[in-house]
Amino acid sequence: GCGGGTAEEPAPAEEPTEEQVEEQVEEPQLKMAMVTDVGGVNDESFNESAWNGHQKARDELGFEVSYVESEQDADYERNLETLLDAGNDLIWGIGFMMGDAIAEAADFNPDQKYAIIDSAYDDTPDNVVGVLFKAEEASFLVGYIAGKMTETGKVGFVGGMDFPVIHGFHYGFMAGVKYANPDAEVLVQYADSFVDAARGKAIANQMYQQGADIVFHAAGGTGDGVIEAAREQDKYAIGVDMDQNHLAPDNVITSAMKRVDNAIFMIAEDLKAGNFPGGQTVVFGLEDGGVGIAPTSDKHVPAEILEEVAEVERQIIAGEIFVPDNKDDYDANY
Amino acid sequence: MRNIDFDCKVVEMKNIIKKFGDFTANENINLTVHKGEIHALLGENGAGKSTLMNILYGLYQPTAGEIYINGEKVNITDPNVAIQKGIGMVHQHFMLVEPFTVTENIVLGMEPTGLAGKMDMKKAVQDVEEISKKYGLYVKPNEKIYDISVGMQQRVEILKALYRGAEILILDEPTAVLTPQEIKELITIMRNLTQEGKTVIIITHKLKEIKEAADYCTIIRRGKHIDTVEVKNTSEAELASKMVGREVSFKADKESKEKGEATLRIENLVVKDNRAVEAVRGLSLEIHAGEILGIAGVDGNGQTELIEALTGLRKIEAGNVIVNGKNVTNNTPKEIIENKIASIPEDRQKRGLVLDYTVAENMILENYAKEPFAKHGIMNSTAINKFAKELIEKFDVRPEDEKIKARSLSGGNQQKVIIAREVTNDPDILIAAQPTRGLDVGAIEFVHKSLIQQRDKNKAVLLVSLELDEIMNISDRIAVIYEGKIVDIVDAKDADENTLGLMMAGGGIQNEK
Amino acid sequence: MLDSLGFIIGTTLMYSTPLIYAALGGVMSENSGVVNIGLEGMMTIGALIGATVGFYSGNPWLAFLAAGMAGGGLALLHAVASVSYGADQVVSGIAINFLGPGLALFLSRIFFEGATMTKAIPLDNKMPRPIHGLLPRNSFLDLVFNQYATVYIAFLLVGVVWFLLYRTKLGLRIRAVGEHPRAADTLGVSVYKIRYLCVVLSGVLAGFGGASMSLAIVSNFRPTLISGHGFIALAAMIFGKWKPQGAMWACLLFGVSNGLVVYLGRSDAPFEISMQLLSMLPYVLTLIVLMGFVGRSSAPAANGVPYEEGER
Amino acid sequence: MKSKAFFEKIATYITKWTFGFSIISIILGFIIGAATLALAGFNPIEAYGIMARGVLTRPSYVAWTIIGSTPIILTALSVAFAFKTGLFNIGAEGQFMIGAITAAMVGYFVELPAIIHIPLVLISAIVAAGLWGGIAGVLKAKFGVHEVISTIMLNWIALYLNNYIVLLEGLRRATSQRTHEIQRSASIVILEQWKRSPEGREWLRGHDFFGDALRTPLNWGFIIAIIFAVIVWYILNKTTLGYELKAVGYNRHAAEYGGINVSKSMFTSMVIAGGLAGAAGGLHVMGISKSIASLAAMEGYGFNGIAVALIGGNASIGIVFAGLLFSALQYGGSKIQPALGAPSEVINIMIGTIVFFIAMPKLIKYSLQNFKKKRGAKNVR
Ligand SMILES: Nc1ncnc2c1ncn2[C@@H]1O[C@H](COP(=O)(O)OP(=O)(O)OP(=O)(O)O)[C@@H](O)[C@H]1O
Ligand SMILES: Nc1ncnc2c1ncn2[C@@H]1O[C@H](COP(=O)(O)OP(=O)(O)OP(=O)(O)O)[C@@H](O)[C@H]1O
Ligand SMILES: [Mg+2]
Ligand SMILES: [Mg+2]
Repeated sequence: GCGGGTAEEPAPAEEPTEEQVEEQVEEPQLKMAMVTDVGGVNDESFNESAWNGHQKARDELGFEVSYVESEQDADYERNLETLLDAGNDLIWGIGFMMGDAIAEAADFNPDQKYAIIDSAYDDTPDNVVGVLFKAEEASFLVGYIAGKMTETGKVGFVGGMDFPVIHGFHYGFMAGVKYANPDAEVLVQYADSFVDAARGKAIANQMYQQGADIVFHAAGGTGDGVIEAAREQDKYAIGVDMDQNHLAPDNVITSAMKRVDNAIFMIAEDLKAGNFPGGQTVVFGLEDGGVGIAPTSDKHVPAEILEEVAEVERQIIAGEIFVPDNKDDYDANY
Repeated sequence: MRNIDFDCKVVEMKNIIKKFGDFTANENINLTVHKGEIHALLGENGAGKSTLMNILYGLYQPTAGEIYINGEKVNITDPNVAIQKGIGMVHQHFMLVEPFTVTENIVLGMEPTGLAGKMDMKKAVQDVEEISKKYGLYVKPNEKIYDISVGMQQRVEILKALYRGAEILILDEPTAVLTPQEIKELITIMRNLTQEGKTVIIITHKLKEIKEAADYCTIIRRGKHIDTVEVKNTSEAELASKMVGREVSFKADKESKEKGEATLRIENLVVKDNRAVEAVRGLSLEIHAGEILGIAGVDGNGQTELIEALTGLRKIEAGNVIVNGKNVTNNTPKEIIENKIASIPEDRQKRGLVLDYTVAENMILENYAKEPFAKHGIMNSTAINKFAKELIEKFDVRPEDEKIKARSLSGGNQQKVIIAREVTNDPDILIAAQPTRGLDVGAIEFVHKSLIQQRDKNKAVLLVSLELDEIMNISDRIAVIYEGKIVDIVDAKDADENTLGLMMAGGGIQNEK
Repeated sequence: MLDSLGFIIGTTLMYSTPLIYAALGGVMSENSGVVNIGLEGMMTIGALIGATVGFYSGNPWLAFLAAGMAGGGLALLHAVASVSYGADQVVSGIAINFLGPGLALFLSRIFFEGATMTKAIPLDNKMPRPIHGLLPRNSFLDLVFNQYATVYIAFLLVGVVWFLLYRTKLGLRIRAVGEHPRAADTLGVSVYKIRYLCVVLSGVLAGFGGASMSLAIVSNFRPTLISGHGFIALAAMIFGKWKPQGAMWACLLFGVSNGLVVYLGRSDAPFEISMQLLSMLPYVLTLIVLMGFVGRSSAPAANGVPYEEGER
Repeated sequence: MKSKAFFEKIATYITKWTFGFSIISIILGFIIGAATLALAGFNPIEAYGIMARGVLTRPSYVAWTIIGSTPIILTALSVAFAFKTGLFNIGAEGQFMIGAITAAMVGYFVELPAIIHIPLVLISAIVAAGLWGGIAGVLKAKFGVHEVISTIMLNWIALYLNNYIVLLEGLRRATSQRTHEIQRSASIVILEQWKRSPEGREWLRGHDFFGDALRTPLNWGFIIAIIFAVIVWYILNKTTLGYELKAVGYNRHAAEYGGINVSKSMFTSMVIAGGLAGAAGGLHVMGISKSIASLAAMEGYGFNGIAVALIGGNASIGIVFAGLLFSALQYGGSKIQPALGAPSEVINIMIGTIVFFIAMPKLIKYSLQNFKKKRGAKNVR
């Protein structure tokens, strides 16, 4: 069909065979599985990162892992149930969109452990862990880098859709830029789409044309266009969620990474150690490596700036720098 | 004088059999045609004439049988072969691409081309002008088909064949849509062609033409070869009975009758055609109860637009239509029907029937919402089927099955369904447009009877037809339409074909062009 | 100011190009009397194959052609169904729209270790930009004319298709087949051959359209890359009254309104307007134009009607 | 020789039977799907086994399949209804969204006893989407705008409208891009309160069948969809309205001549089609999602509806079964991922193949005729 009709992508062919192999060698192992949101597992973003976390848990903790992908909003509940029937010890919901579904499932299956990425509850059920990321902290760091590295004094931010989760990236970035370079200007535009690469490209082109020389995107597939524009214009871009340097090695100077993989791995460790943080909302930030900048940053970012970044990071962790994740906080502080 | 070369058999078809599924359209038909002869094929609708000719032209493959062209056995697998063999065909239903120009239609498939497959239009036009001059077939090379008269369209069809160097020309019911003058022209053209040494096979239902034009005539009935006769020593009556297998009466018998007061008054009506050109230009007319008023005219003089305007299908720009003293100008079709005007549309398949509806469903097309067929918007199939059964019975529609789709009915039977429906509406005014087009004598007899019955029931009947014979046969008064105006009205008694034909062609009146 | 204009024009061209290819595809197929709503599927497979061949061969032209062939291959299915087997052309088109993306993802996994997103093609192996670097960066002329070859080819093809349809004998036959197949048949023009040719060509063009996304606008394929373009192109073709030049104008209208969306949505825009509402502009505009200025569009007479040689 | 006669019987029987072609096409679809799976190195038997078990072996599985079929049955009815009246409604997608938006708003803002609230929400969804569909009808009737264009455009407009409305303050849930959940009084989930209550849970724990079935958001939507299917069948075949609409669909010229108002019919037809798709959206919100979220791309309910309509032969019963099949394929397909890691786009390939063969009954007829005697075969030309 048209549009998202086909955004469905299951496991690589070789996956199961490996699993079966392990099944034979390993003695009774823990089972962990995840339900992706409609982005699908190869979304170059948090779904993929989450799956990496699972694989890490498989390789290092001997977990048995699998996943189901969702094609439509309506698939979440039944996919969670598919994994429930598969007898998993821990089931992950990847993405805030699954908030309701997880709550529902947890309510009906008190003995089943669940965890959800990017979502918190007012009072979290005992069998659920909410996992949040301080995306704004990573965004602040890349913003700092942008503020330092811009030669034109203008940088840009391209958002996917104009809503809270993206606002974290948006205002964290702006704050970082301002912190590094108070009179730098930040051009902001939302594409109102996570799939329209052409629009991402057009917006980025416009920003570069207006004099920006570094553009940060938090816009999924639309971001492909942003990075493409950077390549063509031979300007800089900043990736999001994962290290996107490979998309344009000469142009993506860094990425604001959301280490969903780390988070999942850590929770898996807790689970294995028998202290599953049920009923809590765990917030990952710079402190615990839940967010951060891409390892490839040193390819383009001068060492001295990276040292400053390290210092800024320390200050943020120490609470000496306040990082806003919404308009009001930003306006109040910057 | 005719110059037939009897030693040279240009066409020989031997024991041709053609089956469509289990239905046999041609059954052991033999046909022999000599060089320079005009050979007529006569038969009722569905007798198998077109099928036989389509086989000769390579459109159908015979189930069995042999074909010889100029004595040589041939296997005509497709029209290309036929064309190579010098066979050309003008089809019963014109095969013209409407939005194309005359020239484009003629050269299609044999286009003169320059480099890179680019068409050489200039040359094409020259060629067309050349042959049209050569055979005296006048056409306007650069006009689009939908802009030219049916007569010219026919000439285009013939030119298509001649352009491909046809030696044998097949004409399938060419005269159905022509005026007497155009028919005369056509006959002269056929003569000229035979003078040129070409051979003509003509399919027709019209015995008069056969007498006039043909040398030989082969009669086919229900797919079987009945006889081949030399025309000059046979009578029309004989041909007719051979064709139908029984005696047929030609003159529709109706006793004269006093006409009542005007039921339908048309006051200087103005109507535009699809291309927003005025087609009906201030036409006025009165039709009285108990008369059949025939409108004679060449196709494309505003008949279609006139009828569509009267039935509410086309906007009336100016003028009035008054029915029983009530002004129904620009009323909706529904309102018109409610004002007791019924009509037999000229295109039975486009307007008259929903081919994918059953016969029963078609029988109630105008009354589907009325009791007893429907109540509070719920349809009552028993009532509908009962009604349909009666009409099928009464109007002898075949097959006698109200549940089959109208599509699978034959042309004539489709027409019967329409007539049954319209007449049963018990209208004050019945408009019949080309009611017998494409029907055979039997069916025609029936239609004419029904029209006359209405008249005798003191209804007003407006008959529009291109068939002058038909008009003269059953009308009480005849109005001649030319370029959207009535040029004259005469009593059928003292009407004569030639003067009418002349008026239809715009003669007789000075102020024109 | 001039730069803004340049930007809008440039964006218009970028947006319109893939649509123009696909719309031309529609024009070819439907002028021969075969409805083609499978453009979306054909674009998708084209985009995938383009990105794949481009990545592995490093030769954009090879990739572009491969994409065309992929689209044509899928179109061949449509042709078999709708020409040889008198299929309902809408239905078979819908089927193509399931098969195209399905196959695309399926193949992607085979070519890229189970990933449905292909690897990025290096800038030098993308479609060339003929006059890149000749003009001062981001000058008006640069913004307008410094486009990928695919853009120029698209407009070139508009001319080619126009010439083919209205100036060559093949074109005359194609249109005849679309208007009155029986007439063409009786003159020995093979309706089947013509329709097969046109449908496959339409697939090739749609494939090009997909490739113009994955080889020029971006440099990789993802499942969401083609999301609705085929349907927009279909609309553009109808909008353009089944004529190549008409379809082109429709695509440009669509492109320019997208350019405006981006231009008006920029942060220093004179007025503040919700991006969601702004995003409706292209579609609303299209409807308004259709209502106001275009009116009834008429398809080729025999469009969508299966034809059987030798039946009456 | 005997088998030949036998095949002949089967062949003629199938070619006569309305859904015969659909059945064969479905079988062919499974065969091609199997081939694709095998190509990708998976054991098709195993995969189909998992799908079958994953759909049939537990009450909750069946329930999920039924739940999944509800919206596509309705969008399919929408498409089919328009088809019957000569219009091609690509717009079910957008009409679905409008229905969902309306339901989410009326379901959240209005507070009423369920007995009134539920019908109110459903009806407003139907009306809103009906009008949305009606736009295409008007554009066609009054301006001659091809409904294929207008409905495509309207789909996109609906998508952005959805994203706009979701984010409106007051409707949006804080720190999220979903609307607030609709009031419980607007929910059509079966025994929703009860099964959450302690005694409900207690009872359900005791009764495996219901316990399992009611774990799913099993709701009245399916029943309502069936009712709509019957209504559609009734309208089209038993009422003067249906007579008018079909007449226009088959031959608008004859309809016009018969005194039917063609423009009005087109409008009515699109309104009804829109309403059906709107019901799908409304029931979806009332029964499953409870809220709407901003969408990155179209979800495909309308487009799947087209496929279902075609597989179901545009007939009400056909559509109900096709909808169930479609849903089963999707649900079962989602299970071969975790189990085998088999690529689930095989499902799309299967669906595509099924529709593809349905498009050409002739092919099937011909191949069947090869069973018949030579003569039979010859006559087909
Ligand atoms: N393609 C076809 N398939 C099935 N039956 C056919 C086909 N073509 C013709 N027939 C049937 O074969 C018979 C002969 O048809 P044909 O057109 O030759 O009649 P005809 O003599 O030309 O009649 P008319 O005077 O109406 O043209 C008719 O009953 C017709 O219905
Ligand atoms: N293409 C076709 N396929 C199958 N059957 C056909 C076809 N065309 C005509 N027939 C059948 O052949 C019979 C005769 O059809 P045709 O149109 O030739 O009528 P006809 O013989 O001219 O009778 P009439 O004089 O009433 O027009 C009809 O019963 C019709 O159903
Ligand atoms: Mg006939
Ligand atoms: Mg005939």
